[in-house]
Parts: sequence; C-alpha cells; structure tokens
Amino acid sequence: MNLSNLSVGLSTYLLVGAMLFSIGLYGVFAKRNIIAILMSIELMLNAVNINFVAFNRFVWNQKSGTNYILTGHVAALFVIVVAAAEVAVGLALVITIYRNRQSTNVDEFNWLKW
Amino acid sequence: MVDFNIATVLTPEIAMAALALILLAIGLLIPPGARKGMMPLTAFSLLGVLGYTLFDFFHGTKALFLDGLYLHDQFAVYFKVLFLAAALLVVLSSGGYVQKLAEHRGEFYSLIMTATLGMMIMAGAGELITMYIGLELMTISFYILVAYLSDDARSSEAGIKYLVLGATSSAILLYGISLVYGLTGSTQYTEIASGLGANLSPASFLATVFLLAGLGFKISLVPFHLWAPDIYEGAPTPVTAFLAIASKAAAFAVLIRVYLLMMNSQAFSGTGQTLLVVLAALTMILGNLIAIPQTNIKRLLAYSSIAQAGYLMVGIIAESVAGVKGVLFYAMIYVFANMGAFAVATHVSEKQGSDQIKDFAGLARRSPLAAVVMTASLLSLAGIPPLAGFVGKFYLFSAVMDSGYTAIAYIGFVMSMVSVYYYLSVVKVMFLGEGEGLPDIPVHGAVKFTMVFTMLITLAIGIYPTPLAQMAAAAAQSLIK
Amino acid sequence: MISSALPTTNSLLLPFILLAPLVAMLMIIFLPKDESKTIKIVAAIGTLISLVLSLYAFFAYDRVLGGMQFTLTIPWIPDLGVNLAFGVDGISLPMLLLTNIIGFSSIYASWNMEKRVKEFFALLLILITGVMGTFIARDLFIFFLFYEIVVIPIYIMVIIWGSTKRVSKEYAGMKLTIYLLIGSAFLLVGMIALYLAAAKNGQPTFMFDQLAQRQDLYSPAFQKVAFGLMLFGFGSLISMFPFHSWSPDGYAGAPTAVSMIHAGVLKKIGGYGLIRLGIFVLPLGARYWAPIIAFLAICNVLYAAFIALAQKDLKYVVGYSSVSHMGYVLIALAALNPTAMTGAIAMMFAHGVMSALIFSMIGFIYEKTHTRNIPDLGGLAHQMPRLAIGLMLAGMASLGLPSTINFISEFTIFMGTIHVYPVLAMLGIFGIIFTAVYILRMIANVLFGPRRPEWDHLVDIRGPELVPLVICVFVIFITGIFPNILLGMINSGVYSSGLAKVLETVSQVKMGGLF
Amino acid sequence: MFKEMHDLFRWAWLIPALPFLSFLLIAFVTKRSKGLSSTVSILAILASLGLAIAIAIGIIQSGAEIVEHAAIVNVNWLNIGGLKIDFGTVVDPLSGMMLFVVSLVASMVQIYSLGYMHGDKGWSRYYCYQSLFAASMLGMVLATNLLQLFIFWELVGLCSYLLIGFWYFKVSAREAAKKAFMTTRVGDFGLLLGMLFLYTKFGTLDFATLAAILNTNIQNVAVIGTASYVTVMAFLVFMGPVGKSGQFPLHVWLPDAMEGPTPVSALIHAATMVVAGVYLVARMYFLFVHASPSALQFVADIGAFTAIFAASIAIAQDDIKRILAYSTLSQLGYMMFALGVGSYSGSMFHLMTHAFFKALMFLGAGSVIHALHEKQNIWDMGGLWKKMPITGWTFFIGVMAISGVPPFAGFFSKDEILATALQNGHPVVYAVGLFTAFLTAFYMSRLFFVAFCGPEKPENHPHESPWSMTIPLIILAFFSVVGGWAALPDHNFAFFLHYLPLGQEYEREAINWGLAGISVIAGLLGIGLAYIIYLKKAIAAESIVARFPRVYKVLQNKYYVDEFYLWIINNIMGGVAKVLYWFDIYVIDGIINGIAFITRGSAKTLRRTSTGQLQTYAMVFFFAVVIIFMVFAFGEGQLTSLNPLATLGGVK
Repeated sequence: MNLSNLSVGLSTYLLVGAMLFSIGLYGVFAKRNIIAILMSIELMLNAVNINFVAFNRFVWNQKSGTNYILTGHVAALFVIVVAAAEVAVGLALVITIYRNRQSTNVDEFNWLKW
Repeated sequence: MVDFNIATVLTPEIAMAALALILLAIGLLIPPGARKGMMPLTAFSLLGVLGYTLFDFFHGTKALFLDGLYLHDQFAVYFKVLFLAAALLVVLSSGGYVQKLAEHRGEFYSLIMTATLGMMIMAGAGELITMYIGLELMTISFYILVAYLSDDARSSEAGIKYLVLGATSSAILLYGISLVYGLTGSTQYTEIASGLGANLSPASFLATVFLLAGLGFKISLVPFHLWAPDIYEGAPTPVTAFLAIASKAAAFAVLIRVYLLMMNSQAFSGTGQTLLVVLAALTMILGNLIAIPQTNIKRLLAYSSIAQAGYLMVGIIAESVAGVKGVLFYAMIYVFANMGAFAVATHVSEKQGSDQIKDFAGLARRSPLAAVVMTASLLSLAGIPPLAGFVGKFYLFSAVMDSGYTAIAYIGFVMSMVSVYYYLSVVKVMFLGEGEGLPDIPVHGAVKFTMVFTMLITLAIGIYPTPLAQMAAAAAQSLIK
Repeated sequence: MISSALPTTNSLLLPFILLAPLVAMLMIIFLPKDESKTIKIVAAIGTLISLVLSLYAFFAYDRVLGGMQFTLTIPWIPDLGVNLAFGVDGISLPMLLLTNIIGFSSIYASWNMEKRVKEFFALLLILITGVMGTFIARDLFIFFLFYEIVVIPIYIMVIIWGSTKRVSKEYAGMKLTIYLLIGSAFLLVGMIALYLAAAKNGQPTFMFDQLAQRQDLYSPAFQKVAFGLMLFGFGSLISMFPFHSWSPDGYAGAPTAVSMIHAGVLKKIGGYGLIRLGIFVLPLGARYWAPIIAFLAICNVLYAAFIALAQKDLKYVVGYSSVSHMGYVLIALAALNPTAMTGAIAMMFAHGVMSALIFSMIGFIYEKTHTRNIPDLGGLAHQMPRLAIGLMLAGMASLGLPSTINFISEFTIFMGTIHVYPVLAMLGIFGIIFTAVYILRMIANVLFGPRRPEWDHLVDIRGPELVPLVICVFVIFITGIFPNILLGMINSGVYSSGLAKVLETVSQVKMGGLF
Repeated sequence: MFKEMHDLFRWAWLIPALPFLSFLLIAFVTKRSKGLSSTVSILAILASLGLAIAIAIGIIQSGAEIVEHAAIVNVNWLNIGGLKIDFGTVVDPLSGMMLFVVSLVASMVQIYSLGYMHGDKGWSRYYCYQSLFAASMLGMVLATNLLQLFIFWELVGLCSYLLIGFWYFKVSAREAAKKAFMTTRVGDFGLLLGMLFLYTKFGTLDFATLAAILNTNIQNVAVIGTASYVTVMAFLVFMGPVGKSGQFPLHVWLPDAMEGPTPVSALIHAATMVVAGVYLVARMYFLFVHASPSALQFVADIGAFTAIFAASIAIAQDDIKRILAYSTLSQLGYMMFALGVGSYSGSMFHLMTHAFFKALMFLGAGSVIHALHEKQNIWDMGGLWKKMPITGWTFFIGVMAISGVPPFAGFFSKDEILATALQNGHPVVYAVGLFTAFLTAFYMSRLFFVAFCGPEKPENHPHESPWSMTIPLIILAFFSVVGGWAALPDHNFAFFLHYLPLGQEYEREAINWGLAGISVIAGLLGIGLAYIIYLKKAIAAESIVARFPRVYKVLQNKYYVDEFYLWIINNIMGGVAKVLYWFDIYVIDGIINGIAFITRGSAKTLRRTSTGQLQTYAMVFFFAVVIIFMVFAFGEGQLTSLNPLATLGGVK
C-alpha cells in the first residue's frame, strides 16, 4: 500500500489556515466580549502563520548553497512577535475602557458615531 | 548599484529609534516639573533629523541594500521628509495640549517618534514583511496614542475600535502577503512583479484584493473608511492630526510602490484601474457628501481627509510619472493645509473644551489669526487658488486626464467645489457669529509659529510651486525607471 | 508677442497697477482696528494709484502698433509651462480701466461703512486686485488663478455686510459662491483638456496666444466639447439664461461695493473669457455653439426684462436688468464678427460703469432710508436732488439713451448682429422698449411724485459720497459723446490682436429671411 | 458770392452749440442765481436766432445753387470696423427754414417764460432744460446722417420727458412724462431697425450719400429684387415719426403732455419737437419715393386718418390746452398726408405756418390760464377779449390762421396741400382734408367764442399779462399773418425749398384760386356754425349732445384708446411678467435649490452608515473585500468593457 496517499499535503495546511482565518473572522463579527474578539484576531494571525510556513515548506523550499531559504518561517516569527505586541496593547486598552465604561461589551462602545 | 555605507543611509531611522528611547527614558527619569522641556527637546531633535533628511534628499545616493530588503531612493526620502515635517508640526502644535496630561508626557513624544519611525520604514521597505513591520510599528504606536486620554471614555473607545479594526485589517493584509509569497516565493516587490507576470489565478486576485483592502484601510479608501471618523473624533486632536496626515501618507507610499511595481501587470490593469476609478470616485463623493452635515470639527476634517484620499488615489490611477508626482506634491501640501486646520482645532478645543463647530463662533474676532489660518487651510483643502491645494489638484487631475480618464476629473472637481460648501459653513461660523460672551483666544509660542508657518507655506507653494514640484518630480523619477 | 524677459519700466507698469491695492491691503491689515478714517483713506489712495496708472496705460497704449503692450513675461511653473505673463491689448485695456474706475468709486460708495471697517476694506482690495489680475493676465493659468481668488472674499463680504431681503444673505452668498465654483469646475476640466491637447507634441503652454496658434491640434469634436465646458463656466459667470438665477439674489444680498464690482466687472470676466479663450482658441467650437448662445442671449434679454417689470425691490430690478443687458453681450459674441465683438466689449464697459453708478445710488438710498422697496419710496427728488440726478442719469444710460456710451455699444452690437441673426436681433432690439418701461417706472416711483414727509430728515449725498456719481457720469458721457476714445481702442484691439482674423475664418455672414 | 455764403454756412454748428453752452453754464455754474440763468439762456438762443436768420438770408441769396449741392460739413465721429459715422452740419433750404422756425419760437417761448414761470422754484432747472432742448432740436435739424439725427431725436425726447415732468411732484405730470417717453420709444424701435437695415444694405447713413445711391442705381436695386426691401425700410423708418409726431396709433402721449408748463407745450408739443417726425420724413423723402407706392400711400392714409380722428376728438373737449393739443395732432396729420400725397413743399410750408400760429395760440392760452389762475376749462371763461385785448386779438389771428382764412398764413399752406392732394389723384384724402379743415375751423372758433366772447364770469378777475408775455404774442401774431405770403405770387415758398426727387426741373405753378375758394368756404362754414351754436345760441349745443349721446361720450373719451393701452400694459405685460417671475423663482431656482436639497438630504442619510458599531464596520470591511474579489474574479471581461465609461466626456 502506498503511504504517500496518507501524506498530509499543502492543500491540507492551506485549508486549515483558511478555516482558522474564517473562524477568527467570525469571532470578530459575532463575539460580544472584547477579549474574545482579541482572541479571534489571534486566530486570524495564526492562520497566516500556518500559510507562511506551509508555503515555505511545500512550495519554496529551495536552497542557496548549503542553507535553505526560510523567508516564510521568518515571516511567521515576525508575525508572532507583532501579534504578541498587539495583544499586549489590546489588553491594556481593554482595561482602560473597562475602567471608563464598566463593560467589555463592544455593542456598548458606540458613543462615537455619525 | 553604487556602493554606500548603511550607517549614512539609515541615519534618520537609527536616529529616530534612539530618540524614541531617549525620550522615553527622560520622560521617566526627570521630575514632572521639568517635563515642560520635553516638547522643545523633541522638536529640536526632530528638526535636526529633518534637516539631515532634506540634505539626504538632495545629495543622497540611490541605494538598494540588504538584498533588496530596504530601498533608499529619493521617493523614500521624500516621504521621510514629509513624515518628519508632519511629526515636527504635530509636536509643535501639541505643546499646550499635552501640558494638560499630567503624566506620561514623555511617552507621548516617544510614541510619536516610534510611529514616525514606522512610517519611515514603510516608505523605505523594498519588501512586504519589512513593510508590514513598519506598518505595525506605526499602527501599534497609534493604538496607544489614540487611547492616550486614559480617563476619557471616548478616547479609549476610539482606541479599542482602532485596535480591533486595525488588527483585523492587518490580518487580512497579512493573509494576502502570505498568498503572494505562496504564489511567487518571494516578498520583494521586484521579484513578485516578475513572479506574478501575466498569469492570473483566483489566488492572485485574492492576494491583490487583500493587499488592497489592508492598505485601503490605512488610507481610509471607501468602503474601508468606516473606522476613520470615529477614531479621529475620539483621539486626542494632535494624534488625530498625525493620524490623518502621516499614517495616510505612509500607506500611500506603500500603495504606490506595491501598485506600480507589483500589481501593475498588463492583464491585471484593465479591471484593476476601473476598480480603482470606481473606488476613488466613491471615496471623493461619500467623503465630501457626509462631511456636509457634520457638527464636530474633527469629524468634519475626518470626512474631508477621506475625500482627500480619493483625490490622491486619482494620481495613482494615472499610472504615470506625472501621476506619482501629483500624489507626492499633493501629499506634501496636504500636510501643511491639514496641520494648519488641526493646529487651530487643537488650540480652540483646548481653550474651549469642545470640538463643536458652533464653538468657533466669532473666532474672527476672538482670535483673528486662528480664523485666518483655519480659512486658508480649509480653502487649500478645497483647492481654491492661490492656495497650494489648487496646484496640487491641478497636477493630479491633469495627470489622470492625460492618461485618458476624464470622468474622474469631472467628479473630482465638482466634488471639491461641493466641499467648498461645508468648508465655507465653518468659515461662516467663524466670521459671521459674533460669539458674544465667548472669551478671546490668545495664540502665541509654538502654536502661533505652527499656524503662521503652515499658512505661509500653503500660500507660498500655491503662488510659486516650482521648488516643491521639482522635488516631487525628482522623487517620482527615482521611483519609476 | 512675448516681450524680452528683462523688465523695462513699461513692462513693470502692470505689476505696479496690480500691486498698489495689494500694498494698501497689507497696510490696512497692520493698521489698528479703530483707525477707520485712515483705513478708508489708505484704501482710496491705493485704488487711486492704480486708477491713475491704468489711465496712463490707456492713453499711452499705441493703437497703431496694437497687440499686447506693457508686456512682462516670467517663467513661473516651468514643468507646467505656466508663465507669469502680463500684458494688455485693446480688448483687455478697457476692462482694466473699468475695473479701476469701479474699484475706486466702490471705495467711496462704502465710505460710510462703520462695521468691521478693517476687514471690509482689506477684502474689498483683494477683490479689486483679483479682478484686475484676470484682465491683465496673458496666461490661462494665471487668469484662472486670479478669477478664483475673488470668489471667497465675495462670500465673506456678503455674509458679514450683506442684507437679507427676499432671501437670507447667507443663502445668497452661498448660492453665488457655489454656483460660480461649480461652473468653474467644468471650466477647469475644459482648461486642462485644452492644455493637454495643446501640449501633445511637447512644449506645454498656457499662454493665450500660443494656445491660439496651435489650432491644428484641436479636432472639431474636441473644440465642441471644450467650448461647451467653457460656455458653461463663463456663461454662468455672465449669468446666461438659464444659469442666471444667482445674480439677482446675489446682488440683492451683497453690500453696495460688492454689487458694484460684481455687476460691474466680475460678470464681465465671463464675456472676456469667452472672447479670449473661447473664440480666440476654439473658433470652431464657438461657431458650433453660436446659434445656441444667440438664442439663450435673447432669452436673457426679454425674459429678464419682463421679470424686472414685476420687481418691487430696487436691487432686484437692477439685478434682472443686468441679466437682461448681458444678453446683448452674449448675442454679440455669438454673431462672431468684428463689429459685434467691438460692440460686446464696449457694452461690457458701458454696462459696467452704468451698473456701478446705479448700484452706488441705490446703496445710498438704502443707507439713508433703510428700505429698497419701491412702494415705500417716492418723491426722493425733493430731499435728495443730487442723488436723484445720479439715479436718473444711470437709468437713462441703462435704457440706452443716445450720448451715453451704452447707446453706442448697443447700436454697434445691433449693427454687427442684425445681418447674422436678423430675427433674434430684432427681438433683442424689441427689448429696449421693456427696458425703458421698467427703468422709467423705477425712476418715476422712486424719485418723483408728491413730497413724503417721512423722508424730510434725509440729507442729500455730499462730499466723498459724490465721487462715484461724478466719476461714473463723467465716464458715461465723455465716452458717449466721443466714442472713438473707447471704441477706437477696442477696435484696434479686435483687429491687432488677430481676433478679426480668427473671426474671418469662422465668419458665418448669412442674410436672414428678410434679405 | 456763393463762396462766402458757404463760409458762413460752415459756422452753422454754432447754432446748436450756443444753447448747449448755456445749458452747461446753467447746470454747473449759474444754477444758484435765477436771473443769471435765464439771461444766459435767452442770450444764447437769441444769438442762435440771429445766426439762423443770417443763414436763411444766405440761402435765399444763393438760390438754386444751394439746392443743387447743399453746404455739408462733416467730421468723423465713430470709426470702427464695419461702422463709420460722421457728425456734421447740412445747410440747405429745408434745414434753413427749420433753423429759423425753431430758434424763433424757442426764443419767443423763453422770453415768454420770464413772465409765465415767474416765481417758480425750478426756474434755473427750467431754463437749463430749455437750453438743452434748443440745442438738441437745432442739432437735429442740422444732422447730416440718420444716426446723428437719431441721437438728437432721442435727446429732444429726453427734454420733452424732463419738461413734461417739470412739476415732478404732480403725479399726473410724472405719469404723463413716463407715457410720452415710452410711447415714442415704441416708434424709435422701428426707426432704429430701419437705420440698421439701411446701414447693412447701403453701408452708410449719410442722407446725401443714401439719396445719391438710391437715385443713381434705383434700377439695379429693383433688379436684384430689393425694392420690397426698400419699402420695408421705409415703413420701419416711418414708425419713428408716427411716435414722435403723434400719428395714430401712437398719438396718446401728446394730449397728456399738456401736463407740462404751457410755454413748454407751445414750444415742444406744438411748434418744434412734434414736427421732428415730419421733418425726418421730409429728409428721408427719397427713400419713400423709391419705395413702392404703397409706402407713400400708407403715410398719406395714416396722416389723413390722424387729422380727422384728432379733429373729431377736439370738438368734444373742454380743456383749452387739450383742444389745442388735439388740433396739433390733426395739423400734424395734415403735414403727414401732405408728404404722403407728394406735396413736399406744402408740408414744409404748413409746418412753418403751423409753428407760428399754434405756438401763438398756446402762448395765448397760457396767458389766459395765467390770468385765471390755472383755470383751463373753457366753460369757466368768457368775455376775456375786453379784459385782455392783446391776448384776445392775437388769439383771434391765430384762429383765423388755422381756419385757413385769407390772408392769414394757414390759408396758403393748407390750400397748397389740398390742391396737390387733388392734383396727384388722392380724392379721398382731399375730401378728408377738406372736412378736417371744416372741423378745425369749427372747434377753434368754438374755443374762441366760448372763451373770449360772450358774457364775463363774475368770479374771474382777469388782467392783461406782463409785457414779457405779450411781446412774444405780438411777434408770433405778426408771423402768423405774413408767414403765408411767402407763397405769393405763385408758390414762392415751394420754389424757396424746391425738391428734385428724380432730377426733373421744378416748374412754378400758379395758385389754383378755385380750389382755394372751396377750402376757404369750408373754413368759413365751420366758423359760422360755431358762431350760430355758441354765440347766437340759435342751436343749443346741449340738444345736439342729447341727439347723439353715445357719439359724444365716445368723442369725449378719445375713442377709449388710452384705456385700451392701459389694459394691455397692466394685464398682458404685467401678467406675463408675473408668470415669468413665478417661473424664475419656483422652476429655475427651484431646480437649483432642489439639487442642493437632494445633496444635503442624501448626505444626511449616508451619514447614518457609520453606526458606531465596530463589528458592523468589520463586517462591511470584509464583505466589501468579498464583493471586490467577486468583481475581480468573475467580472474581468465586463469590467474592462466598462472601462470606456471611465473616459466618458470624450475629451480624450
């Protein structure tokens, strides 16, 4: 029997990435709690990471000389860092607004409109 | 590729980074009483960097280094000059405003610095990830700046909104980047351009649209503009100014590079341009229309700046040296015009404690200078000669008409005349209303300097645009070989 | 004809004319608020200087040589091909003189202004400068620049110093401004299109004469569209039917000085532009549109004249009458022959002086009686004989009484038009009857009739208030009795500037049904 | 001999110049002092009179020569591409005669006014206008081309406007002045058109040149089928005289013009200005001659109709000045139809004589009104002859003259006209003229008998007017007597300004005493009838009125022409004006405001799109992305086909 049929290919990764992304997007649209929304955003960013790594691994894994070109992996690392910073700031802001509004429900954050 | 020394080329960026840290440190170390000195300090250091960058613009060498990661051409330097000028003016005009924030004065300025640094990186990036880093550096600094009035619910609401929407949009942008990488195996503009070539898979469409959306969010291009008014209204006025001017300009710097170098493959351009034409038209129309019934000066300026983004898009649509030149020229004068308006808005709202247009009543009597500056800036935004806005619009629209799009020119000019309507209604309030009982508003110091300076520049460029035009032309040339 | 770049005294004349009011304006800005007397005097001196200089230009101009004189050309925006080019010929010189005459008298017409004097005169001087600039510019870009400069000061002056009658002054001001700006938007598109078409084979330029030289670059189709755009822009400025509705409201809302300048010269920029830009540069387009213009022109004449019959407010009467008179200018333009052109320009001059006079007189009436409603007035000749003389002479000029310049202008126009559009021209001439009706009605009901005790306290105009009266009346009659002073100049302009040659190419002399 | 005369003629321009000078003087210098103003004005006009007499003598001496080539002086006035106009002076018998008449009557009237206007606070203004009028009238007479004539024509119109409205505080005067200006304006419209066509056709407005062109190549004008064109021009030009000389249907302004001071009525609305129309037709006679006969026929018909029409109205009027006004109208009609029937010299002759006796009668009426303190109704008068002998006698001469009783002036002129009418084959016109002569005699003598004879009214305490008023009366009376003798022995007057339309020689013709007798009889009949009715009271006027009440009513109301015009102006014109104004405000402005309203409204609704809900924003953002992607992926072809849409406007 051919094991290669069982092998998990690029499309699988991309699919996972896409699903994660969509879930995250849904979370951003649907969740009422600001914390949850931040988490959903994290999901989206991680979907991106999966894409990067997958692409690098399956499509563009050429070498130059002896060492691989790891653009995708590096990009993923950067994204992780940035995401961390983003969430840090995000949580800080959540605290601030909670102090001001005694709520984390985004529906109530509509003082600024029209 | 001429040989060069990274140190010399990257000096501005390095300097900005260092300054950011130093200011942060000083802000923490020195006692609150002595923090008055922060503003001049920041201003002068910015001035130094600006001076160097200007010098760099005229005498610097065109360079592409770190394997094309980072570009050093007059295009990039032009934008750096623009960001630094904007930052400088913001800092100058924000002096009195920031005085009111007892704490964290140091952070404020250092955050401005980091944001500026982010923009500079965006302008210089020759590659998507670097661009993204710069963009996030800028955006995250802005998250904090927007929510800076920690005890003002509106400010923090604006912060939250900006954070969520900004993060989402950058996620989408990133997804696009990842797709591009997947399609071409590279994140460098030049290689992507060759990689995409003429083959158009749905994936490349998706990538393009995601990139466009991500950047369109930053330049508040309709329909990605919805965040702008809320954030602008909630944020501290100097931050609003900086957001409206510099971050938009930075996004444009990236958009021009990406669009002209990367997206612009033949098979693509037909649809792409039509699409951009439609979006630009929508931006101009919606921006100007919705601005009409606004009652809050910051919100009004927000919508007006959306409309301005529409005008700038026109230059990109032209897809020509002239077009890019127009964008560069207009972006620069847009800095001064908008800064004038925001400086007045900052000052008045600081003295008045509100941003309502009706509180500008009788400003002509209470503070003639402020009223005149406001009028001049608004009219420049509307593109009324002899103010700079007119020449800028002329460059943009003559370029786009030269490329064969006349409809957009009609829309653009008609809408800018419509914009006169709401600008004038502000002017009316300032000149007609006697504003009895409202106190006089004295203007002096750095704020006065900012107002007069911006107005003079606006007027001077409007009357004799040649020097700036030459700079813009050079920058545009350097971009398009 | 581009003069040598290095300026001579002659070439500096026009910049001086332009700068004099500007300098006065700057001085006023730095004068203290309450020095209203000084401010007025400074303003008067500033305009007087440019009036004297432009008079000098008018008489120093060499009619035999013709063409652009006192030229000054400085490359301004090289990459656009914009030159800071000044110069005057027989067409623009009368307009320049007119501007200065009206500017000077408008200062005196608002001599009793007490409210926010400083701002008022500063803005007024900007206004005058802007209008002057449009007439001496030899470069389309500069022309447009100056034209749009004037729009905003007008708005501010209307909303601050204006008066609210049938419509609020805010409405009037905004209507006036937006209307003209929308018009100028289309104008701008046309301008850019023209500029791009002219720059096809390199060498972008905005110079009127060079644009005109590059005829071969403009296809007929292009000319039609471009001229259409210009027509909309300039037409709404010269209040061509049906784009006239800003004008009566605007004049009614505006303060006296603004009404004087607006009706007197600003409107004329429309006609001037149509000649300089439309007919000079786009003759084929002009020819295509000419019949339509002629028709609309007659609509102007009769329609506005009729409406003027139904007016109660003095300023509305005059506002509509100015719309009606502009019809004559328009049909003359549409006739496309040198005689009519001469008449058109003369008419613009004549109507300018006349309307300045009549508006200043109405301004005084309003200032003294605080009403412009004709039924409330009457018998003012008893209390204010000088004012009565002024208003009556203005009225007589307006209905084209011989020995006023207005008559000769109208006559020349008819002479040039009658064989091109016989029927329309006859209808136009028919308009003089209605003009007579509403003007005489106005004069009779305002000035004559039994003495009204409620006006006994009024003092007749005197001192500085007499300046507009004296100047305008003098100009109206001196040019009316010796028409060669003005029409000779214009004629030399029409021929030496090459306009006549252009017109020959499109001359459409057709004997109408009667012939 | 003719040469030095010619040098004299070169100075003709002084005649209008002097009064104009005095006008300027009064207006700018002497208006403060009454005495000075009147003196300046009168001196100026007397000087002009002297010059005019000198020139007249010169003309008579130079005889036929001056007719062959009139003494013309021209200076360029306006010279532009496609339009060249000269100003100048023409001295020929026609203008000479007019100069004399005008300056004479003008100076008489100005002297007369010394007494009549005494104590009026508008004294200086009055003389100012008088001088201006004299200047323009004389200038018009001397005009060498149609435009120059038109300019002065309008100026005299202005003066008449000013002088009718001289007492501007009287509403009636104000309205009358307005009416006069507007009505004549209607005529001027035609005249202006005529000028334009003439110039477009012949490239000149100069009388001499025009005449030459028409005389020489009348055939080839006819050949290219433009004879009709000439006729059109003739009709148009004739519209001017119809307005100015108060021919039907534009006669309405003249009677109202009597609101002005009586001397003004005498000068402007009887002797000089109103005959300007006649003068113009005479000047442009070549045009009418070369036009199709219908043109002259038309002139004749209009004139004749006006003559009898006005005369019939005059019968039923009671206001002394109005009677005179209508008689003026009818006499103008006389002159007009004289021209129409080809009695050129007769018309001019009558113009002259009429100027004398009508001015005389107006001044007489003025003297009466003066004496009776502004009473104008003839039934309030009576028996004035005894109280005011000079006025009475002179007025009597006037009546005799106008009734065509020999040897008074009117007899000769009227006779010549009627004679020519019959000879040139216009029997109807002749009959009308004859009947008009009868009517004229009737109402004039009616006026005279009622006002001057019969019983005195006790409430009146009339007294003779001062010398300043009586002397002009006497002078004019003298001319009314001898003025006609110019025709003796055989139409010398006609010779004196004979006119050679088609170059044929002028042959003297003797007065046809038979025809003359008939017209004299008509006149005497009229006088007799009046005598019987109003002096002998043999037939009660009331009974006649009672016999035809409707006719009388119609006559008294002047055939309701004024009412008709008034109705038109108020209802038609006013109505249209109101409708158009409504249209302007609610339709044209409505569209503008509508656009503005729509813009603001849409802005208000669009504003609601930013709800403040960040999740909505996020969704909009994302779905926008999706839509754009769809458009991209599936709309490639369609969108590129949309691309031309982007270049809409077609400029590029």
